[in-house]
Amino acid sequence: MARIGVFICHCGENISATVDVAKVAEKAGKLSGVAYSVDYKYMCSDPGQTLIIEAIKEHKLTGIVVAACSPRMHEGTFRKAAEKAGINPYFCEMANIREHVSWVHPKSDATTQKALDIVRTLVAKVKKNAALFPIKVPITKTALVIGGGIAGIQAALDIANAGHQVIMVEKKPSIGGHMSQLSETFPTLDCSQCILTPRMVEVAQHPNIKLLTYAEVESVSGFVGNFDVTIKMKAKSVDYSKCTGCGACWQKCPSKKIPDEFNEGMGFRTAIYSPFPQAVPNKPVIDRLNCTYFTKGGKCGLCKKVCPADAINYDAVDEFIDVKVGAIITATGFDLKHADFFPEYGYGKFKDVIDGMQFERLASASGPTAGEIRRPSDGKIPEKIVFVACAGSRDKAKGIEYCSKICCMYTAKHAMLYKHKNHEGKAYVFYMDIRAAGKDYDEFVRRAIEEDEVQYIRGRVSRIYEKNGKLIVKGVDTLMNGEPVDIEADMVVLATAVVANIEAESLAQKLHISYNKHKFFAEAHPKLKPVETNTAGIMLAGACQSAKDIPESVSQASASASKAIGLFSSNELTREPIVAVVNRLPPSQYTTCTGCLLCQEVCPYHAIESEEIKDRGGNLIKVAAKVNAGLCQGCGTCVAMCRNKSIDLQGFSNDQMMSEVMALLNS
Amino acid sequence: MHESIHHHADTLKSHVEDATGVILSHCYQCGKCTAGCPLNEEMDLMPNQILRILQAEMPGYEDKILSSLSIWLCLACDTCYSRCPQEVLLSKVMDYLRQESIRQNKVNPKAKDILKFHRAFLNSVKMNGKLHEVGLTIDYKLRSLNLMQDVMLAPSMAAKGKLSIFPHQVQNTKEIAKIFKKITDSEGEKQ
Amino acid sequence: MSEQFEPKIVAFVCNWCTYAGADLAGTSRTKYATNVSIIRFPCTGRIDFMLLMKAFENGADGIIVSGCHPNDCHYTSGNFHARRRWIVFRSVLDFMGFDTDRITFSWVSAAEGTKWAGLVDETTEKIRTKGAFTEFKNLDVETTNRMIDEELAK
Amino acid sequence: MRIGYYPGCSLEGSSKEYNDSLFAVAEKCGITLEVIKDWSCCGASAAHNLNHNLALALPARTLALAEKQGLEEIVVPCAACYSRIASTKHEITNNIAAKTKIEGFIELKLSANVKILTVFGFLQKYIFPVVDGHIVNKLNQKAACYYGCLYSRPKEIAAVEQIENPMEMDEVLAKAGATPIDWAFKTECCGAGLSVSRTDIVAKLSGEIIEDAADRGAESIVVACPMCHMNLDMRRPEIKKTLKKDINIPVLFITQALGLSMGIPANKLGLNKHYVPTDKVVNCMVKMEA
Repeated sequence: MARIGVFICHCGENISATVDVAKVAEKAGKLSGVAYSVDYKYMCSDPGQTLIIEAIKEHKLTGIVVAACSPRMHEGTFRKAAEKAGINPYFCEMANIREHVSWVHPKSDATTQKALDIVRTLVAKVKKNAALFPIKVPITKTALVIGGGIAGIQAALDIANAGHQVIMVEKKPSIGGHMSQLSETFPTLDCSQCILTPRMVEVAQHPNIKLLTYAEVESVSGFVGNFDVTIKMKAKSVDYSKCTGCGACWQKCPSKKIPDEFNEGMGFRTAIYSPFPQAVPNKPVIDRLNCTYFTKGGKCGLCKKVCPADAINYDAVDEFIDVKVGAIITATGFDLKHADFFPEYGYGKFKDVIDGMQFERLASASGPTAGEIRRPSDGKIPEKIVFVACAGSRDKAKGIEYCSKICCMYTAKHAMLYKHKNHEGKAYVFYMDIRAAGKDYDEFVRRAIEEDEVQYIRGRVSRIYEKNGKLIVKGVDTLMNGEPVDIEADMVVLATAVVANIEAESLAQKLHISYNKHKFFAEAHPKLKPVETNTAGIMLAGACQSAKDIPESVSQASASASKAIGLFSSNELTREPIVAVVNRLPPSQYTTCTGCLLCQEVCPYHAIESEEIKDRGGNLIKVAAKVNAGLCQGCGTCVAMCRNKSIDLQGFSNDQMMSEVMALLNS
Repeated sequence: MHESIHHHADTLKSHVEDATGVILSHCYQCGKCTAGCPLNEEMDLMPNQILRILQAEMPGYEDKILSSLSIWLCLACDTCYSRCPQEVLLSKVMDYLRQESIRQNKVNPKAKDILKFHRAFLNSVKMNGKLHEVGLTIDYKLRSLNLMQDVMLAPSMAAKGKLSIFPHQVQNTKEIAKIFKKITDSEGEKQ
Repeated sequence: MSEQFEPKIVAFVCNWCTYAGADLAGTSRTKYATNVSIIRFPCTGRIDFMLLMKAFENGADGIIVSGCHPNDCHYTSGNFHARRRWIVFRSVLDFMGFDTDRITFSWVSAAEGTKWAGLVDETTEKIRTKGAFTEFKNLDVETTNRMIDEELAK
Repeated sequence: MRIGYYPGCSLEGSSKEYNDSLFAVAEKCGITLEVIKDWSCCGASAAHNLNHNLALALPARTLALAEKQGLEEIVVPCAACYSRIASTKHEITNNIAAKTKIEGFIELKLSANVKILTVFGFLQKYIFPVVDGHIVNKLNQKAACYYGCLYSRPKEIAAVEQIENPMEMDEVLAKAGATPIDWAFKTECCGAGLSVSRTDIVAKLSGEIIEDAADRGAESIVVACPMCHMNLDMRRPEIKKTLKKDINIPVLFITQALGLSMGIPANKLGLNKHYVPTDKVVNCMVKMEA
């Protein structure tokens, strides 16, 4: 028999001013199952809590209802008190008679009656409560970092330095990402590779980091603390245990005219290649689509002949490895919108209309022009150069409404770098707004304008066409009453939009994480959970979430690393037991579940699996649903969906909810 | 009449939006329309300025648009619209502004010839159901008093068989005139 | 006090948006009618619509179902499931001749205290105009048996 | 398959040669075009400048007549007519209120499902499959295909696939053996309807077009629009004054160019009606080897 205690709080006068608390306490005491009822000035105060604890002990209460403020405020407080008194904390419920009653209604009988109704409702509920115990889930203290750009590198190093294991998966032959392609970085103009390469080396040498390059995530299952990941190791055709990275193979490779991805197509590489001199690992792979040995059926084979370490293995195949990890950090970065996107700007048609990343390579000392800014068509140094900001960004007609965020800054940097290298040259920037809100950012843009005399023109370019070796840029100066501005430029740099990595969508589906319509991964909360995803244990770092510059990517990477480290700080994961369960009737393997698995379809967390129930002889009795308590977040959608009430939600069970409805309406 | 509470009762902006369905706040003043306009050098108000004035709804500025030459120079080539990042259908706005400019009798003096040509054109269509180029030319010359313009072309055009002195007509010219009349009547205005 | 009809209205709300929105109405001291009492669910997705029927059977005159706005669900998609079920449920009710106007389906976010207060007042007023809901109550087992008996006795 | 035909006013007057050459080409390929009975003017730029309802009603009448005649497809060789008719169809299809209103004005019922073909659309669909046997000459020269505004804009009714760099006419010229050039003014505006009222503007805009074609070595400019033709061909004296140089590239209609390659006599194609002499085009032809 239930013995419920009801504790009515005055909350100073917050409640008692409009609710007749004494009357509520008196009437509550007469409710069936209520063994004790009292009102008190401040229930949440120390004496108030002591009052509750003492009453539980003295009156041998089996459950309590505290009628006070919102449970969102003090549910934790009173559950702890209940626990202290020796009963299961989930036998404590709160009746919200402050936010939902005393503060919103005037002093009246109706107000007091409503308070009493709510108390009665919660008394009915608590009578149906069951003891619940926090769920413990073991944690594999290894993190998987997907993507080896600056965000992935930062996250991996932070986690590894905290003493946990990290597996880093990078799709390309080397880590480094976009940052390794950059010339200098804003707003300090320090050399990108100079600051990045030590970090890359650190990753490769870190005892806690296992680096898997030329590899991709194939599939992911499991849940927070317990993910099972299959990784595809693409065939490198080079045995890294033997290869010394001496470079004999790529020097001798006869296929020398393959457009070089690292230089954004402005240079060439060989078929066996390491993407750039500072690559980590600095060992080559064979690009089988362009290698004569693979395209012409075994002809060539030169690299194998010249390799002093006998490391070339043409017979290598893709391998799949399975790993167990506790947390996943997604750091897959971004792409730039490429050619064919801008017919009116001749992007992809005119050689000297390039994008921002191509300009980075031109300006980079390690680039195809050794840092001299020369135009791709004829190698001349441009005398007039036009930069077009918002090329595709903030362009609804082209399907990209958002601001790419980094372009304002890198365009100012580009114009500045150009001016530093060509003092006599003219640099123009067409812009719509200058968005330079970072630390020292606006100062940087002002420097480009004031000191380096970059000509900023506010207006969008309508069209670019080529004539007599010049690019005619038809723009406008909206700050001069819309004066048309036509510039005969030698080179045009388009700050093309930052878009999601082309493989983002397929990865998101493997990870069961959400993404927006532009395929950027979705954070769990735009403000308060900016690095988590809605799948527990999977975090986001860098531009895979939205366009970001380096400092932001690094901060977010460290933030997500700290989430992983936090998770790894205990051996078990403790979770609120508000989870769904499928009933099991005696004998224990039986259930009313018919295995329709409608619940599986509606579960937002993929927390429901199907289970084969067998008898002792191993014969299949039936298939039923089974909830993975590690994944279940307790929304209860499955419960409402279930056709025969075989699945229920702890803490908000069918029985509890039904009792609440009945009690509320039947005084 | 505008009953919607979302509209300012009586500004040119709301009239334009109601009549054309173009939402003027979509324009964020990047100026791409002006940059690509083939007539930007001839215009007294740039396309983006016209949109800005409409957006601003400042009393007194609307007349600037209605009495501008620009609205008459616009060729409706739609270069602006085809490149507009916000897909503002400016040519439709221009159509409306021209018609409003006539209604309010604010046509720019420099645009009178353009308007006369359009009127002469429609007149020819109204009379014949089809355009009669010779008739149009005579009509336009009488309206504009540009009597000598293109005089040198006429004999050669005739020689090349490009001019027909007598108009081609639809079988029932009254039918076309009736369409004109119905439309004019429905709009409650006299041309 | 005038003898105006005071309807009983039950609100089925989610914990994360509407319950918090109602809390905000409280902390903002926004006044509204006393006729609505809240039952807290983790998510609108949890709301079994048979509970609504149970509420009507037990004397509710009106019902509010409210949760997070579309796309704002704490559990990502529970509210979408609720909405889909509601659409089907409503058409079934409608087909059976049930006055579906007695159920208000709404979205109230944690920031919309004022909206919550407005929703309560509007719903109360609407249900007050409609009057007490008796049709359904008359269908309880006792009454039904009595009605059958009476019919047979004729 | 019956193919309807809407010539438009210009093709009966100042651009008669366009009409004649189109019929000559079609005839040679054994294809007949059925003129829409009692068609009327599309309203051109004047109507949409002055009266929105009129701008819809005039083309709508033509569409309704075509339907009445049982035509499912009509060829509209004039770019301006194409633009007016296609945008009317677009508006009527997407705006029921406008449709009802316009039906009232023209007193005809309208379903607006007639398919509208441009001249190059017609050539590609009906002439290309049968033309190969008829092509006897190679138009051995560089040709600049000029599309102007009305085929490429607005995007809702664009008759070309790539609005900034259309290729449909280039394909026709390649068929005729010419070398279509890549140039910058394919879709720039020629000045269109300001031809008479603001000849100065037309001279400037058309002048830029001709100059760019000439600079890139074009030996002829090929158009599919009577208005473009008039501005580029007939306005040459004014253009000469504006550019301060005399560029004598002839301007051909697309059907004339194709007609020449099919061995149709120049006069039958109306090449004698042009202001800028077209002898160079006629003379550059070489017989195809059998």
